[in-house]
Amino acid sequence: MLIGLFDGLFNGISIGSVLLISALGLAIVFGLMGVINLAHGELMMLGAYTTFVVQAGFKKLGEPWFDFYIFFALIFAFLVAAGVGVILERGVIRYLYGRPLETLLATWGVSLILQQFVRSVNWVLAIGIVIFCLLFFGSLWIVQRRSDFDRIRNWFVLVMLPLSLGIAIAVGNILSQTYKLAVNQPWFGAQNVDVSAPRWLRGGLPVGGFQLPYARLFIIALTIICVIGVYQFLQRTAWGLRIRAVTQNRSMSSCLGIPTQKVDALTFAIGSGLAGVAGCAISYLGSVGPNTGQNYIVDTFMVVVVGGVGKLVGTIVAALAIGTVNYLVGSGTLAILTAPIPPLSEFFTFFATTSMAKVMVFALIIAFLQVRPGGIFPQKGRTVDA
Amino acid sequence: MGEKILEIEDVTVSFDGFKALKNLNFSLDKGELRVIIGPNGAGKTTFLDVITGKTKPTQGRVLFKGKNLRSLKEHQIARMGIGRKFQTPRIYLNLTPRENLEITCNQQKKLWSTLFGKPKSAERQTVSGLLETIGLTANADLPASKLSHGEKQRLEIGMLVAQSPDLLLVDEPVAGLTDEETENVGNLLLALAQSHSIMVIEHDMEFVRQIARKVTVLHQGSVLCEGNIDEVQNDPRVIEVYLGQEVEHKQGAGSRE
Amino acid sequence: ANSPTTESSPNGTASPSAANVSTAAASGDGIKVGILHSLSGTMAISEKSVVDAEMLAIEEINAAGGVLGKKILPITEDGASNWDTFREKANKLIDEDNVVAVFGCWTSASRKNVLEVFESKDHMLWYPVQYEGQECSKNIFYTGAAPNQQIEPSVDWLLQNKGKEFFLVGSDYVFPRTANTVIKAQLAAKGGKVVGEDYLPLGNTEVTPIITKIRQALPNGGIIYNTLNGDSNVAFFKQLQGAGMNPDKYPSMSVSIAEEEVRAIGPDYLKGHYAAWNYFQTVESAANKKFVEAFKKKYGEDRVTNDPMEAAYIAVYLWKQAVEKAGTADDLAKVRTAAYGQTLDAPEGKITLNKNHHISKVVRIGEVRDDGLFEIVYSTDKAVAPLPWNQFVKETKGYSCDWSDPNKGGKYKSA
Amino acid sequence: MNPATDAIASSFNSSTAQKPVLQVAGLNVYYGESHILRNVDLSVTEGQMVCLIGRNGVGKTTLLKTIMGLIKPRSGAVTFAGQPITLKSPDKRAKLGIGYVPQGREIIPRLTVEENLLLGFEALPQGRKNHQKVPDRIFSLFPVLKTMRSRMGGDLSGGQQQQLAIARALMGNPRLLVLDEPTEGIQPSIILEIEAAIRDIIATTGISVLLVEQHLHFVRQADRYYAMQKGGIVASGTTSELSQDVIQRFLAV
Amino acid sequence: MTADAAIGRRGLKRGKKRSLLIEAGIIGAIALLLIFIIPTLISPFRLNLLGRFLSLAIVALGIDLIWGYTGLLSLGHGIFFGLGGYAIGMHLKLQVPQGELPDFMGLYGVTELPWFWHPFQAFPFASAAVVLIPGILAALLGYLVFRNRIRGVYFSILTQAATIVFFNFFNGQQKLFNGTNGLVNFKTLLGTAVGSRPSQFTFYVLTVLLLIATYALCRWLTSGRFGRLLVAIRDDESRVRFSGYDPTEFKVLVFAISGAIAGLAGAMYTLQSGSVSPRAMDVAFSIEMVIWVAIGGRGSLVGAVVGALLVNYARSFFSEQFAEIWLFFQGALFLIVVTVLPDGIVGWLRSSDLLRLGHRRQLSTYPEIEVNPEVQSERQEIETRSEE
Ligand SMILES: Nc1ncnc2c1ncn2[C@@H]1O[C@H](COP(=O)(O)OP(=O)(O)OP(=O)(O)O)[C@@H](O)[C@H]1O
Ligand SMILES: Nc1ncnc2c1ncn2[C@@H]1O[C@H](COP(=O)(O)OP(=O)(O)OP(=O)(O)O)[C@@H](O)[C@H]1O
Ligand SMILES: NC(N)=O
Ligand SMILES: [Mg+2]
Ligand SMILES: [Mg+2]
Repeated sequence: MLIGLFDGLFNGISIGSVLLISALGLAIVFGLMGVINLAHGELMMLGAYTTFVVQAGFKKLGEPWFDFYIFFALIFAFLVAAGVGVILERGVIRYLYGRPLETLLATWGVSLILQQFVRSVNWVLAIGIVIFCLLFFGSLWIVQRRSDFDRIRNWFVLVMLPLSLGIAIAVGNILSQTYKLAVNQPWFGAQNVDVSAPRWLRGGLPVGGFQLPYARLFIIALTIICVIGVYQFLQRTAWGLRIRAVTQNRSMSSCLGIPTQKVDALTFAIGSGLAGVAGCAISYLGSVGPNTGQNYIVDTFMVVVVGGVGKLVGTIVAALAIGTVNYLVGSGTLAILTAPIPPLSEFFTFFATTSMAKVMVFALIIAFLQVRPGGIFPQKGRTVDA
Repeated sequence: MGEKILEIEDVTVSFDGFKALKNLNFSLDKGELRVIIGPNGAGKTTFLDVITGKTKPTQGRVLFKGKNLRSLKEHQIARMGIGRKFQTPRIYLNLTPRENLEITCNQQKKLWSTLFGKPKSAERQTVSGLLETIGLTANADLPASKLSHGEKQRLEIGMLVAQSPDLLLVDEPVAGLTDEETENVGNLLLALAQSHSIMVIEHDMEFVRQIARKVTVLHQGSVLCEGNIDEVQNDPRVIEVYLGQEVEHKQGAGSRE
Repeated sequence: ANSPTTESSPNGTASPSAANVSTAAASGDGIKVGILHSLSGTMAISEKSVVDAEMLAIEEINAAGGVLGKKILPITEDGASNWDTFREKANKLIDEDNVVAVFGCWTSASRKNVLEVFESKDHMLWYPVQYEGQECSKNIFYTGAAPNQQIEPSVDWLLQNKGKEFFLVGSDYVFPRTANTVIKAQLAAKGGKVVGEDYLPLGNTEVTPIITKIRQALPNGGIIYNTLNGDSNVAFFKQLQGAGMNPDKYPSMSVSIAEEEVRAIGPDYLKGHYAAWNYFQTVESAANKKFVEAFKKKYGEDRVTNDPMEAAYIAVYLWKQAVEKAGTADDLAKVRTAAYGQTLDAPEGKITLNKNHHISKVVRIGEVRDDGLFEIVYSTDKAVAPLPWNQFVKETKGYSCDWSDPNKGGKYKSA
Repeated sequence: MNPATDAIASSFNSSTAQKPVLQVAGLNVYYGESHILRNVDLSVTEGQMVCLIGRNGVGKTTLLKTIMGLIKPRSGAVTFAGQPITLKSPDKRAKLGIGYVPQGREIIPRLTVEENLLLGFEALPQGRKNHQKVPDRIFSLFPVLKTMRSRMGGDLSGGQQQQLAIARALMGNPRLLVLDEPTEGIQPSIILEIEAAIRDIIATTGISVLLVEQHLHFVRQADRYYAMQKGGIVASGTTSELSQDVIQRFLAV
Repeated sequence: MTADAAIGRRGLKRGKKRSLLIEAGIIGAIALLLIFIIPTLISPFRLNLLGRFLSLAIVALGIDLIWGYTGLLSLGHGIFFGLGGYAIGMHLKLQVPQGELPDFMGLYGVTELPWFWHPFQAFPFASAAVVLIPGILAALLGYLVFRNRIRGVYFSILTQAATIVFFNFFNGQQKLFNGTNGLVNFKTLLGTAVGSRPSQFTFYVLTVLLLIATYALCRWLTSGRFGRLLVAIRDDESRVRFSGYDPTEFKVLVFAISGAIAGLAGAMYTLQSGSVSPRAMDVAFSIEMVIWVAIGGRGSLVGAVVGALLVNYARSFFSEQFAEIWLFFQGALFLIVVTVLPDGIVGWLRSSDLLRLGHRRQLSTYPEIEVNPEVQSERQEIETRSEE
């Protein structure tokens, strides 16, 4: 019984910490900036792919090095995801501030593109994209300085977009004709790629009758570190205050002398970078493939909503709570516990599969929101319903 | 004294321990025009929040036409005949001023009557008349988001008038209006006062002098004093906490440096 | 324009497409066939390589002179992992493009959806993946395994070699659910025991609850019978190892994990687990050697081949033989009749296409090796004849299928 | 009127040959296709208080927003302290020393009063250094902010928010203070204090003020006035030359 | 002045009536074109495709109603669409000889028809269920959410989660709904073969008519006082309360209507595609629906229809031409529309000078200041005064 309880708790925390580490970046990007980033999952996926690449590199270096590749992978995953995040913010999101529902649609487009990107990226595509960006954004950068830019913007896009696209495609075609397989072969392809943990992360710590997987323990530790880091950053540095100010009132913040563009880019970079770290972490639990990110996105949003938006503590509590409930229901533990009361036990048995547990958790969340519409830690005060 | 339209009995509102209203007692006669003044943060807006159901009192009762409002939702209170203009203008930005007025003018606020009812021609006339009164005829069919601050203020006053509730709660109606407009609004309120009960909150003392009959001064969540405008203006406590004196204050400000 | 038969890469941006086909067809020197698989969505992971194999076969045939002297012109459509899209595209291939055969589908769900299209239009689909059986359509040729050629023998083998207690894990869709129904009936008949079963939605990777259930149901070890498809497998095996449940105590038998999947999961996590198929890349035969070499030459040294790819590859060859025997590609009834009894020296060994539209195949069980390929630990002596209707399940016991005889058809009571 | 301030004002007036802090020339501003500001010229000299008057909706706020950089003009130039700033973003302008109190307060609602005030430091050239405190002079000018320092900005009453907005602008020690109806919703006694404080600040630090105001009382404190009508400046001059009668004309219909 | 205004308004009203007539005329013409001309021009396959896209246009109208006009972004319309499809699908699956079960049930050992399948045997019940079940579910879900004043993004995320939940449920209930496969292989409806040319043509015509009916319904809902109120709720929901309206009622009603519309669309789609599966409740599908509306032009009913048709044709085209990379196109399309054409295609056409649809709203502006006599005289007066 005691073991069972401990087991339940550990597994609940395990699931919860995966939810939490993937929700952390979202708590910043969505909770603070108000951007519904549906590409968050794809940023995680990029983190996971980065881990794969780093791992492949270290495999070549051989044994002692391979054991430590994970730390480099974490750093690179952060950087790659943060970099893509900045591009995303500069290229798309910044036109959409204050229109959260539109960010949702745009980032959905981005997530489709990223998914297809990892499937089909090869040298031709990579070079094509670089050429396109140089042409299009280069000219945009030049034209942007004109004072009548706002008026000619649509026309500019109408002309430059097909033009740069055409040139990029032409170059790509020439390349693929000349070099064939060497440039045409996809880097990753549509298949999943394999990320193996260093030896010390495999297996687990035996406790009583069962075993605490090292990968889970590692993720729990990583989550704790990230949470503390994020908390310190937001509460203790001037940047935290700036971020909160900018996201609540962009134009006034800029009138106060806050460089809003820098703040936006930085915030988004950190949120995305955390997604990258989460991606690295989950690559030790699940698959790394084009669809990897999709599996996490809805769950992480639920965590943020249930926790109360903009509240880090809420996100933490919600992640752990949802994780535990999910585990207790899905593993049938509740059904066993309620065995003395047959109807109740039958009820829980019906929900004791992974997919039906989701149904149950959703029902519970809706019920919970009837009592606390604002989440576990709701926002209070005059402005809430103003 | 006539019939009471509004009675506030011993109302306290506290936000995390801070008491914005403290054992407030207040009553308003039917057909009365009352001006409420008081320092910033005295609790005037909170007072309106309590009446309109936006905030529930921590303690005490609010009676409107003798009925306790505690268990009613905002829209139910509004349907009983309480209308409100907010301190900072709140209008529907994606509707035109005309549509803004039409919506509030509609007296059938139930779901089905809104769906199937047709606007009466009398209502349309009221709206046209009001647009002229508030000086927005020229802008009547522009989206309201394009109005300037002062125009929005006037539109919201118009919406309140269109709603024609039994009790009008008007929070700082002339902030940001020109003197001329201020006077117009004053006249409008005076005209309305013949058939409605009105509570006005304002800091513009000239305007207060124009319309005031009886003035209530709120301070720190309770009534400091009540009386006609002259009594109130000369009350030393009101001068101390609210009106101030030019010379005295200048010294005060100077000495604080 | 990129003729589909030239060296243009199927991965590049310039994919073979319908663009130039109509002109070719008009000039009468080509035979149009449809390729209908998911190139996007969850199933792209698996189906993409099946397309590769089909294109390889077509290319080889064309290089060798084509069919009836004409080139095969493949028209590729994306089913997008969406059953509805599969239907739409099947309709399009048949009605708009006038193809004479379609090679396509992976999941049983997509097959069930297009089945009606092919039947109502009396057309022809070649389906290359092992499946759950309980179906025998006049308009489909099944080149993958029927349950008695994969699932049933693997269960028998487990009962003999590994134990009696089974935990069934599967993805939440028709193939695993039906397969498990079949397995339960078989175990009941042969003295095995199912101690638990659970399903994950396709794509789900949170497997902790399932692992707990397995440990609770099988505290002292036992067999995990795995019908998970796609991504979930990765999570499942990684976390199985994390939980300390090793193949010596918890051997698993998978029917949807082949060489490609092993690479994606990582051989480190799978070593010692089992899979049942009819073909492994490690099968030793001249035909297989040729197939593997050709495939690697076209798609890269690091690629591997697997059972569904092989089944797709031979599907094209079987169709070609049938067309040549019938002397026409357009008269589908003739092609169908001509197909019965076709044999082929396939990479998996000698195979025969039966009158029940399924193939007689050798059954093999493999154990994952260090290099990610399979060590074949068991194989039947000869090809096993396919039985689409399951003989353990009460409802279908005693039924057979024979399309060569108008009186028998898809489901008849055989003695 | 106070003779002392008059003296100060006129002493500044007499030296108006000084360089202008802010200069706006030929400004044309559109919202979409509607032409709001037409060829607006305006300048504010160092140490001066300039008042912009006009009826509702003539474009006063629009002008101030353009000066702050919140709206891009279609043509025309804005120069601050001799530097062209037409193409600069608002935060750069704030760093150069323009402090802005917008119409409608624009408090950051979910930050505490203290945090809102600390944001005022962002305008300082080196930005906010860590652990910088709100100076006492702010709290002595607006004592209510001190008692409310840990409350959310959005929870304050309207007048308190207005005071907070002014205090926040003062935190950055601006060279030019741009005020859009700063006394709206503030109780009379505090209006008097704010007036006094602004005059005091001008006198002691020599900053300039550009003010939009409906309160005639406040308007008369200014050195110069600009009168706007339908998006254009129709009159300007020193306030001393402006009779009560003329002011009325521009504020009345 | 008042007289002038009254005349002006009456003129406006007459203008409105005329433009309403013109609109009806155009729609009638399009309907005739769709029903009588198009079928002779394109192949049955393409006609079937068009019919399905037209049913998707019906959902798009429903989404525009709640998103464009009421500001509720639902990412769960796939649920309602799917339920509508299942309702008619269940009826179709029950077209088996007396005493037999739908084919798939036998496979999973179901021996008795589950209780809730029974009423679907009656065609009137099934066709009512097509709109009622989704409508009632939407009303219930909406009530639970709106009652608590949950809105905006939170509403969207909850609906998205609901989509996953329904997907899981239908996907997992192999015995009740044939799980992932969904309901396929329909035989007859009211005695005629579902897949036959005449039936399919009937469904197509029915779809066109229902699309028009839905358009009219949405038009009516959004143009009157009710429509104004929806916009008001979008702008400032709590302000609406203080005017005496209860926004919850209104939101629940439009959400329910919109859900019912989606159910109707799902049924028509199912009849023409010949299957319904949990894929209809896929998260991606619901997001796509919203994107059709965004691309066509949110807040414009024509835009919703145009968007649905355009995107689906584009997808069909791209996936045929560039099977492997059409996802890129799709993603890029969304990005471009949201960032460059925030008001969608119709919004863009309307605001640009390319198209002057009907009476374009002229933005009022002041007369040139130099020619405004009022200003001139005032300026002169001041000048003379200060000269004095
Ligand atoms: N939700 C809240 N949480 C905390 N304090 C609040 C809240 N709402 C109001 N207060 C406080 O209650 C007091 C009264 O506010 P109220 O808005 O009623 O003042 P007021 O009299 O309208 O002032 P003003 O004249 O400035 O508009 C203020 O000190 C304000 O800070
Ligand atoms: N976002 C906008 N889009 C279009 N027009 C606008 C917009 N904002 C303001 N306007 C118009 O510009 C004109 C000037 O507005 P502005 O706010 O500058 O006036 P103001 O002089 O500050 O008035 P007030 O005294 O009422 O604050 C008004 O006619 C208004 O209708
Ligand atoms: N047939 C399968 N694997 O779905
Ligand atoms: Mg107030
Ligand atoms: Mg203004």
